[in-house]
Parts: sequence; C-alpha cells; structure tokens
Amino acid sequence: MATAVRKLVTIVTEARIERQLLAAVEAAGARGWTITDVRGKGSRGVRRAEFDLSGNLRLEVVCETAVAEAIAASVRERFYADYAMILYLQDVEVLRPEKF
Amino acid sequence: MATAVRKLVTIVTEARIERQLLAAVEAAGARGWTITDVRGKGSRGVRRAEFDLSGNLRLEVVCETAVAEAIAASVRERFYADYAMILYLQDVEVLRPEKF
Amino acid sequence: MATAVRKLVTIVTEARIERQLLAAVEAAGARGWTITDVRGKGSRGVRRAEFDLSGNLRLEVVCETAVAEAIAASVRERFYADYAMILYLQDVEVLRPEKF
Amino acid sequence: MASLDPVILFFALGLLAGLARSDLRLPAAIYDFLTVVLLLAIGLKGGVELARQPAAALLLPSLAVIAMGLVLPLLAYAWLRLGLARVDAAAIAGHYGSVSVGTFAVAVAFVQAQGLAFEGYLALFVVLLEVPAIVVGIVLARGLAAGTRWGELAGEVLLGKSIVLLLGGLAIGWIAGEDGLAPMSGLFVDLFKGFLALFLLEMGLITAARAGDLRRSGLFLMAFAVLFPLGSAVVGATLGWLLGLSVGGTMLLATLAASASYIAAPAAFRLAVPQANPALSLAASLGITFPFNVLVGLPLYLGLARWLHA
Amino acid sequence: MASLDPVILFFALGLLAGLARSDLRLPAAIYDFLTVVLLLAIGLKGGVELARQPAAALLLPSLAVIAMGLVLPLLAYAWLRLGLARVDAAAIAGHYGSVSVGTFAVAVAFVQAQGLAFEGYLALFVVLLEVPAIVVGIVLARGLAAGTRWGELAGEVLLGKSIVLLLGGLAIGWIAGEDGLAPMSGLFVDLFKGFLALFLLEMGLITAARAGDLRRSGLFLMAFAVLFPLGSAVVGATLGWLLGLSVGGTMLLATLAASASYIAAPAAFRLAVPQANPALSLAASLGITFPFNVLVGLPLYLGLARWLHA
Amino acid sequence: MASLDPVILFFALGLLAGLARSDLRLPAAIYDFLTVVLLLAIGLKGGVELARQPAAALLLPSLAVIAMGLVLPLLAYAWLRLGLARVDAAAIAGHYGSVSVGTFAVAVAFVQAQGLAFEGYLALFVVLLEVPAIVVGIVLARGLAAGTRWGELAGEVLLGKSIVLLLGGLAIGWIAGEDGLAPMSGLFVDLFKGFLALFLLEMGLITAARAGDLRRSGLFLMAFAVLFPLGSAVVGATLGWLLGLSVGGTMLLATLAASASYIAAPAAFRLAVPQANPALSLAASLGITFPFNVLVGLPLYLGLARWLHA
Ligand SMILES: Nc1ncnc2c1ncn2[C@@H]1O[C@H](COP(=O)(O)O)[C@@H](O)[C@H]1O
Ligand SMILES: Nc1ncnc2c1ncn2[C@@H]1O[C@H](COP(=O)(O)O)[C@@H](O)[C@H]1O
Ligand SMILES: Nc1ncnc2c1ncn2[C@@H]1O[C@H](COP(=O)(O)O)[C@@H](O)[C@H]1O
Ligand code: NA
Ligand code: NA
Ligand code: NA
Repeated sequence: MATAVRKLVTIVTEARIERQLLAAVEAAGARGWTITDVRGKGSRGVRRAEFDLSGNLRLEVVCETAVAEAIAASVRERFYADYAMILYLQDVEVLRPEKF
Repeated sequence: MATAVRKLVTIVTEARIERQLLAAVEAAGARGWTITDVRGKGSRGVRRAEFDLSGNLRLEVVCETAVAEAIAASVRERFYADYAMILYLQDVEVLRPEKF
Repeated sequence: MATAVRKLVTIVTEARIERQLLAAVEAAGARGWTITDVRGKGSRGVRRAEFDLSGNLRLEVVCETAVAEAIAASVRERFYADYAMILYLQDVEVLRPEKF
Repeated sequence: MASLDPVILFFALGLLAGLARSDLRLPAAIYDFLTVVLLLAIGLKGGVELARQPAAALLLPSLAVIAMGLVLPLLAYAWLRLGLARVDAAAIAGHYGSVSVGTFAVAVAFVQAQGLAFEGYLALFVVLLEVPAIVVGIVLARGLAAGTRWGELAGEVLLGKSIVLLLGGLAIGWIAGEDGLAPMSGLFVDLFKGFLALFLLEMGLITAARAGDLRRSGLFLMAFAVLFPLGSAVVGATLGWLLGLSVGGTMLLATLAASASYIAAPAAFRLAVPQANPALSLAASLGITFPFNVLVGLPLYLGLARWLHA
Repeated sequence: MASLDPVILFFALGLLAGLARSDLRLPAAIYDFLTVVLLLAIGLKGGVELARQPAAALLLPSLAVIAMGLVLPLLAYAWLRLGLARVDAAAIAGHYGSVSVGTFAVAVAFVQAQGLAFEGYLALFVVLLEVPAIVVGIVLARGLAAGTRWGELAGEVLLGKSIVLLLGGLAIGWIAGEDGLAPMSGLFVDLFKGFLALFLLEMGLITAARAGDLRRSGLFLMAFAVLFPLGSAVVGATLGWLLGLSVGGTMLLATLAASASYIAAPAAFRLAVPQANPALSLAASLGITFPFNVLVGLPLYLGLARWLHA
Repeated sequence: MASLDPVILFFALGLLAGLARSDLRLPAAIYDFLTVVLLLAIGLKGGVELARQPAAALLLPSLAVIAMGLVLPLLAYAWLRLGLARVDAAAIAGHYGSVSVGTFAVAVAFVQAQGLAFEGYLALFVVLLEVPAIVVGIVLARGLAAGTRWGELAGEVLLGKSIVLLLGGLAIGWIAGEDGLAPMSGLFVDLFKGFLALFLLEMGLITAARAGDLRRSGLFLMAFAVLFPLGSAVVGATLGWLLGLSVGGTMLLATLAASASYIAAPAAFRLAVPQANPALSLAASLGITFPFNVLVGLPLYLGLARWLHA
C-alpha cells in the first residue's frame, strides 16, 4: 500500500464563527474540510450546545504541510485573542495524496 | 504504562452508505468501530445534513496494520470511484492490544 | 512555526457515565476536554443512541504526557472492568503549549 | 384559476431566507419529525377511506397506475438521452417516473382549500407509483445483466421510510377506522397544515442551498425539469379521468405524475447506480420541479382536471 | 374482553419495520420530546385531580403502594436467583419492582378509550413506585456494606428525568388547576394520544433493534419476563381493590405493578451495580415485558380489575 | 396586582431542576423547533392585525419606537461605564437596548390571560427594536473608525433567525389574512401556550446552567440587570401611552423596553466586538433580566400601564 504523509489540522472553537473560520481556512488553501458538532471545556469555561450556537465545532483539514502552516498562522492572527479555540497538528498517511 | 501500537483508520464518506461500509469493514476483520455524524466539503462539493442522509459520517477503526490495509484495499475497490470519500491512517498507542 | 508536542488521549465509552468520567479526568489534571456524541460497536455489542443514553461519547483531552498517563491509569482502574470503553493515545503538535 | 394556498408562502419565505444566506435552519431532527407525521397522516386518511371501498374495485385502477409508473420513466429516458449520458439519463428518468410525497401533501392541502373532495385511496397510488419507475431506471442504467443485487435493493427501496409509513398508515387507518383514530386527530389532522407549512419552509431553505448545483446542471436539464412534468400531468390527469376519478382525484393523480422523487429515488440510485451523478437528479427534482409544481403547477393541474370534467 | 386500542397498532408497525430492517428511525431528539410531553401531561392531569383530594386521605394508600414497591423486587429476586448470578438477579429485580411510565401512558389511553374513570392521583403512585425497588435491588446486589455512594446515587435517581417531570407536572397541575392549564391543553391534552402513537412507533423500532439481545437472554429469563408481571398484576390489582380504587384505578395499579422500568432503573444500576449485565435487564424489560404488557397484558389486567369489582 | 400566569411555573420547574443538577434536558433541536414556531406565531398574528391598519398610521409610532431603541443603549452605556471597561459596557448596552422575543411571548400570554386586547402591530415593534441598539452598541465599542465590516454584519444581524421569522410571519399573516391562516391555527394558535411552557422549562434549565457565570459577574452588573429594566419599562410605558396604545399594548411596549436580547445581540457582538466578554452580557440578560422580567416584572409593568391609563 503506497501512502503519502500529509498534515491533519484540528481546530476546536465556537460554533458561532463557522462561516468566518471556513472562509479563512479555504483562503489558506484547504481543498476540503470536515466539521463535527462538539461540546467542551477549556480556559474560557464550559461550552455546551444548550441553545443555538452556544456549543463548539471541531474542524478537521487534511492538507500539505505548507497549507497547514498557513491555516495555523491565519487562524492564530484572526481568532486566537478573542475566541475560545485550540488547534493541533498530526501526521496522517493518505492513499490519494493528490486529493489534499 | 505498557502500550502497544495499532493503526487508527479514519474514513469520511456519505452517510447513505453506512450499512454497506460497515459490512465491508467488518468483512476486512475489524472487531469494533465508532461512527460520528459530520458534514464537510471536498472534491464532490458541500455535504451538509440538511435532510435525511445528505450528510457525511466519520468511521473510525482501531486495528492491526494488516486489518487496516485490508480495510483500505476493500474500501478503495468498492467505493472510491463513485462515492465522496477520504481515508487516512494514523498510529495510536493502546493499553489493551488484545482488544483490537 | 514553533510547536511543542503533547499527548491526545481519546476515550470512547458509554454516554451514561459522562459526569463520572469528566470528574475522573479533571481529577487527573486535565485542563480542558472535548466531547462528541458517537455510536459504535465493540466487544460489548452495538451501542447506538436510539433512546436516552444508550449511545456512546468520545472524550478527547490534549495534555502533558504525565497527565495522559494519570488519566489512563485512573480510567483503567475505575471503568475498564465494567463499562464498554476503549482508550488510545497519540502525539500532537500544539502552538500554545502553556494551554495544555 | 384557483389562487395559491397560503401554505406556499412558507416555501417562498424559506427560499428567500436561504438565498439571502440567512442563518435560519430547521434541525434535521425536526425535518424528520415533520416528514414522519405528514406521511402517517396521509396514510391514515387514505386507510380510513380505503376501508369504505370494495377492494376489488381498486384492482383495475391500481394496475393502470402501475402501468403509468412503468411508462413515464421510459418517456423521460428517451428525452434525456438527447442530452445526457446513459447512467444519468436513466437515474433522472427513475426520479421523474417516481413521485414526491411532499408535493402530494401540498396538493392535498390545495385541493381541500378549494373545498373539493377526492378519493382517499389516492394515498395507495402514491405507494404504487413510488417503486416501479425506480426499477425501470435501474434496468435502463445497468441492463438486466447479472450484478444487480436485487434482493438488497428491494430491501432498501421497499423498506424505505416513505413506503413503510404510508403503507403502515394505510393499514392502521384501514383497521382502526375513523372512530378509532379520532383521539389522535389532534396530531394527524389538526396539525397537518401547520406541519406542512414548516415542512415547506425547510424545503425552501433546502432548495436555496442547492441553487448552486442548479446553475451547473445546464439548460437542457432545466427545460426538462419544467416541461416533462407538464407532459406527465396531462398523462396523469387523462388517466384519472378515464378511471372515473373526481375532479380532486384527477388533479391529485396529475400532480403525482408531474412530481419527481427526491427521497426514495436518490437513496435507491445512490446504491444501485452509484456512477450516476446525484447532484444532477437532485438539482432537477428538488431544485426545479418541486418549486415549479408547488408554485406554478398546482393551479394548472387543477384547471386541467376541471377542463377534462367540464 | 376489551379490544386493543388502535394506538397499539403503531407499536406493531414499528416492530415490523424494525424486524424487516427498514431504515425508518425517529431521531433521538424527537423521542426525548415525546417523552417530555407525555410525562408532563400525566403529571399535570394527576396534579389537577390531586388538588381535589384531601391530602390526608392519600397517606395510607401511598404507604401501601410504597410497601408494594419494596416487596415486589424481593419476590422477583427470590425467583431470579434460581437461574442467575447475584448481581444480575438483583438488578433485574430492581427493574421489575420499579415501573414503566410508557406502559402507564398506554394503559391510561386504554382505560380512557373504555370510557372508564380513574383516580388522578395514580400519577403520584408512579413516582412512589419508581424508586423503592431500585434501592432494594442495589442493596440486594451490594449488601448494606460501605462503598455505595448513596448521596450521589440518590441524586441520579431522584433527579432523573421521569421523576422530575412527573413530580413537576403534579406540582404545576396542583397549583394551576384545570382552568390555569386550559390554554395549554392544545399540547398536553389534544396531542396526548397522537404523541403516544409516535412514542409507541419508536418503542417498536427499539424493541426490534434489541431482538438480538433477547435471544441471548435464555428461556429462564424469557419465562420470568412474561410470568412475573402476571403475578405482580394480581398483587397490584388486589391492593387497588383493597384501597377502594375504581375499576379504572385498580386496572392502572395492576399495570404499574406488572410493568418493568427501562429508563430510571437502567440508569441507576449502571452506576451503582456496574457489574450487572445491562443487556439482560433491558432485554427482559424492554424486549419482552413492555410489548407483552402493551399487546397482551392490558386487557387481562382490566378483566382482572372488573372481576375483583364484580 | 395581577397574579402570575401558570406558564411561569414551567420556568420555575426548569430552574429548580437545573440547580438541583437533574439530568433533565430538552434537546437543542427541540429548543430550535419551539423557537421557530413561537416566532412565526407571533409574526403571523401581528401580520393579520397589521393588514387591518392603515399603513400610514404606523409611520410615526414606528419612528418613535426606533428612537427609543437608539436612546436606551446610550443610557445603559452611560450607567455601565461607571463600572466596566468600554467594550463590555458597549456590548451590554447593546443587549439591553435590543429586545428578547422570549420575554415578549410570555408577556403576550400574560396579557391575554388577563383578558386584555393589544395592538397586533406590536410584533412589528419587536423587529424595529431588535436592530438599532445593536448598531449603537457596536459604534460605542469600536467608534465609527474604519474596520467594521458593516456589510457582513448587517447580513448577520438582519438575516438572523428571529428577524427573518418575525418579518416573514408578519408578511405571510398580512398576505394570507385570518381566513387563510385558519387551517394552520392548530399549530400556531392552539399550541402556542403549550410550546411556550416547554420553552420556559428549557429557559429555566439554561438559566440554572449559567448560575456560575452569574456569581462571577459581580454586584454592579447584577444591580444594573434588575434596575435598568425597571427604568426602561417606565420609558417604554410612557411612550406607549403617548402613542395612544391600549393598556395591553402599553404594557407590552414597557416589557419590550425592559427586556434584554440574548439571541440576536450575542451573535452580533461575538462577531463585531469579539473582545467583549460574552459571559458578562449573557449572565446579565439571560441569567438575571430574563427571569426577573418574567417572574417579577410582568405584573409590575401591567400595573404601570394601568396606572398611566387610569
Ligand atoms: N486540553 C484540552 N483538551 C481537549 N479539548 C480542549 C482542551 N482545552 C480546550 N479544549 C476545547 O477547546 C475549546 C476552547 O478552549 P478554550 O479556548 O481553552 O476555552 C473548549 O471548549 C474545548 O472544547
Ligand atoms: N482535505 C480534506 N480535509 C478534511 N476533510 C475532507 C477533505 N476532503 C474531503 N473531506 C471530507 O470528505 C468528504 C468527501 O470528500 P470528497 O470525496 O473529496 O468530496 C467531504 O465531504 C469532507 O467531509
Ligand atoms: N476496534 C475499535 N475501533 C474503533 N472503535 C471501537 C473499537 N472497539 C470498540 N470501539 C468503540 O468503543 C466502544 C466500547 O467498546 P467495547 O468496550 O469493546 O464494547 C464501542 O461501542 C465503539 O464505539
Ligand atoms: Na412522477
Ligand atoms: Na413493576
Ligand atoms: Na430592551
């Protein structure tokens, strides 16, 4: 099985900024993304989806390292200061590297 | 803490083929799986769960490398051409290797 | 991009024990967590969220290795014997190591 | 020409809100809930009427309706092959031969608002029309060659949500009768129109969300999605008239013929003919034909039924 | 013997659809919604009646009912120990001593459909019966030894959804009275039967999904799940008759005794006695006893109540 | 003084259950469903009334109401700056100048339970009051300097769920009229009060879940969250009286003035003024002002309206 290595960028943040976040991520070069509705707790307190957009989302992007760094940089600049957010990176093996 | 290394296979694809996908994955030797309802965007456009099964699912399987390769091969053959789908692999450390 | 390495602990278990699990995880030193509602199958059979709390949850914690080991130990002792549960660990790169 | 039912305004609201990119959404769970109640309500009502009918009298009409369900997709396929590849033409033909229960529900409300009666067993025709065209479409796409897992497919299609709820509702209505169902009328009768309004609101939002697919679908398919239903409506209305249906019943059969499936057919073709592009068939049936029927078609089809009965 | 209520047909539909592996589902959110409304409706109705009662008159019946809730699980335990390990016998005994509000709701609809009145404070008995058997089951499993966190457990059980909504409904009904609740009757009265129908549809689907567990549970448990409720019903009916309840009230108390918990008890035992196999108790209470009571038991228990009052 | 509406008891139940850490929850999908129905119901009713009104007669009152929506946040800001940083003061001021549709719904039920009529176009005022204060708050926080993407923001605020559904309901009610909506009254009229009860149950649970934030918000903000609404109510009632509204209408305008937004404003400020701490404004508007208005304020505001008209 011939695989290639790509980066998986995971961001957990406020559900409310979905549109803005997706715009930033696509601008940074992501060609696809996956979103999950989640809830959580961090330095900005507990965020459960009791009503409307009071919960969190998890955004995942598989991409090349350069794009991952662009996403991290863009997100850090626009959102880190003011929004509940964590971001982490992992290596993943993919089968169709041309997709990412 | 004695840990062993296993593969984590992640597949994001159309919610509609859940049954078929699970059958393929179990046939390939998976002894367990976890499914999350998600939404996303890729080469086949945006897939949100606006109604019925128009959304995506994320399937995760922790297993031995051989099983992971069998899953990848089976899924590639049956679904890659016609369905919206990504698949990637990671190493994970597990505590009870006999479970997977 | 200066990154640091942390552990990502992932636990998939019965939705019913959310409170007890979070208490254990926070007691072990976790400063944040993220929960997703999921369904799955393993040695204790199929667990779908047909009603009430019959489904599973996935708990994710990013933390230092020592905390990860404390979580794994505490969870193993309190829950492994009696509850449907898997736990695995991965390395992740984070940008703000002081958060975790 | 009869004026539009106010319930349509909810569709317009959803469409406008969606096109303006409002953050208005109905959760998927609520969409499912509305669908379940509407399908059961239609089935229950049909079942009560059915019990009043001598079953034998339904045999001929049923066969005729099934025949229509086999012929319409063939006509659609012949048309679509002029501009599309085989699998796509076949899949879309299957959608248009089959029916949309949502459209039927709006038509029922429309007919009732006009004060017209209709034959309750029309609900049975919905079930009878849902499947045959899908089978025709699959055969057109794959031939009768081996390889189609008809067993698995039959399960997926015949046991799909809409057929189970319609048939189940018919059976329960038939067994329980009007009196037996009376204590449940608070849900299945009094809320019908309100739930239909919310359903249409959501349909408007969904249609708007798919406006992009639509542009990509091309003029050929757009024309088909408007013109073919008009033709089917004539076929359906004529059949209804020949079968001796009332004006209301004729209009409803015309609507069924004109409507295109966007639930059962997409599910079936995604499994049986995965090579077909699902965006094309959904753009046509959901993005064009559903709104066209609901906003423009219904009064036309009623006019047609009235003209045939004049 | 009284015929079955049509609402049962929805349970049968769900069961059949599930066994045939249909893709019909009610979203979990809708199941929760239906449950909340049904529990509140039962509580509100009970509260209105309760206010008409001199509170003192309820003391003796309440104590008697609690006593039944303590005795039934002991009997069940004695029986179950013949074939099961201690923890499993204790957990299942706890389920069968406690009650199922879903079964109670169907029984209420059934009694009303027969045109029978019943004492409104039966809703209070539901609450009184829910907890004691769970405590007995936990003690049977773990002994009175240290280590049980009774405080934490009390929180989980007493503050479980069903008790909070029933008690809350009782209190609100008691304070607001019939007139105060009249503007809300569109939801809590007119929709009761329709929501019950949807709830039973889902229960049928859930029961079907657990058919596998059932086979694994073995003949011993299957027999218990059918025969023990019949015995409990006799106990409940006799107690109701001794307490001077009406025919309807006697029948409902018999049903409560015969019903087995599948919400409060599973939650409690999963935390307090995690070694017990939850698949066993759910297979019995949800997979056998619930359908048995609803499909077969209700007319029997009514016959029993009538016979006692004859 | 008028007694409390029983619907409030559901809020109390939710609050108690939440504070006791019960596991009672309404799924988010159900909360959304209730909200959609309540917003549409309010809009539809308003639209029907609006159609009976000469449009010109509404111009002056509308302008006056908008003026109030511009002035109230300025007053709030002046007060809040005594104890808070600029961005937080501005954001909270925006919340308190804007309105809470949930509070309005309870007030409508309250007024109707008193047998009082009110001007249907109050629903229009809800829309008119929702936006201006948010704009004022943003300008107070950021100045008129460049950098605010007003276009994007206008989209987010004007196309927010509550405005779209209220305005859409108004339009549909206006077009369809009472007769056109009659078949949907099963949902939008008969269920209104029951859905409001469930909505309040959930609001009680949400309020309880935020009790923690509340403690952290400090005495200064707590006092503001109780006292400012009392002042606003006087402003609103006086304006209503000057505009010649009925007692019911005056009371409703007082309530609107007194209410604080917890849906539209949080969404807008999170995007436009992300530096502001959202926990502060929500703790005040949702944790204090909403329960205060609903439990204590409504009878006061009615008394005020009666006194002005005496
Ligand atoms: N250590 C952590 N592990 C996992 N998830 C976290 C962690 N810290 C924060 N989160 C998630 O990220 C969200 C925002 O974090 P914060 O900005 O720290 O409030 C939280 O609501 C959690 O869902
Ligand atoms: N680069 C990516 N990163 C994360 N998820 C992706 C990516 N590409 C595709 N996906 C997910 O996989 C689904 C199918 O992808 P596709 O076949 O490319 O349309 C999408 O709907 C997304 O949920
Ligand atoms: N091999 C596996 N891969 C992914 N998820 C699993 C696996 N085994 C178990 N799970 C998840 O963990 C839950 C509990 O597992 P178990 O204790 O084996 O029943 C299951 O319901 C699944 O959601
Ligand atoms: Na058709
Ligand atoms: Na019992
Ligand atoms: Na205000």
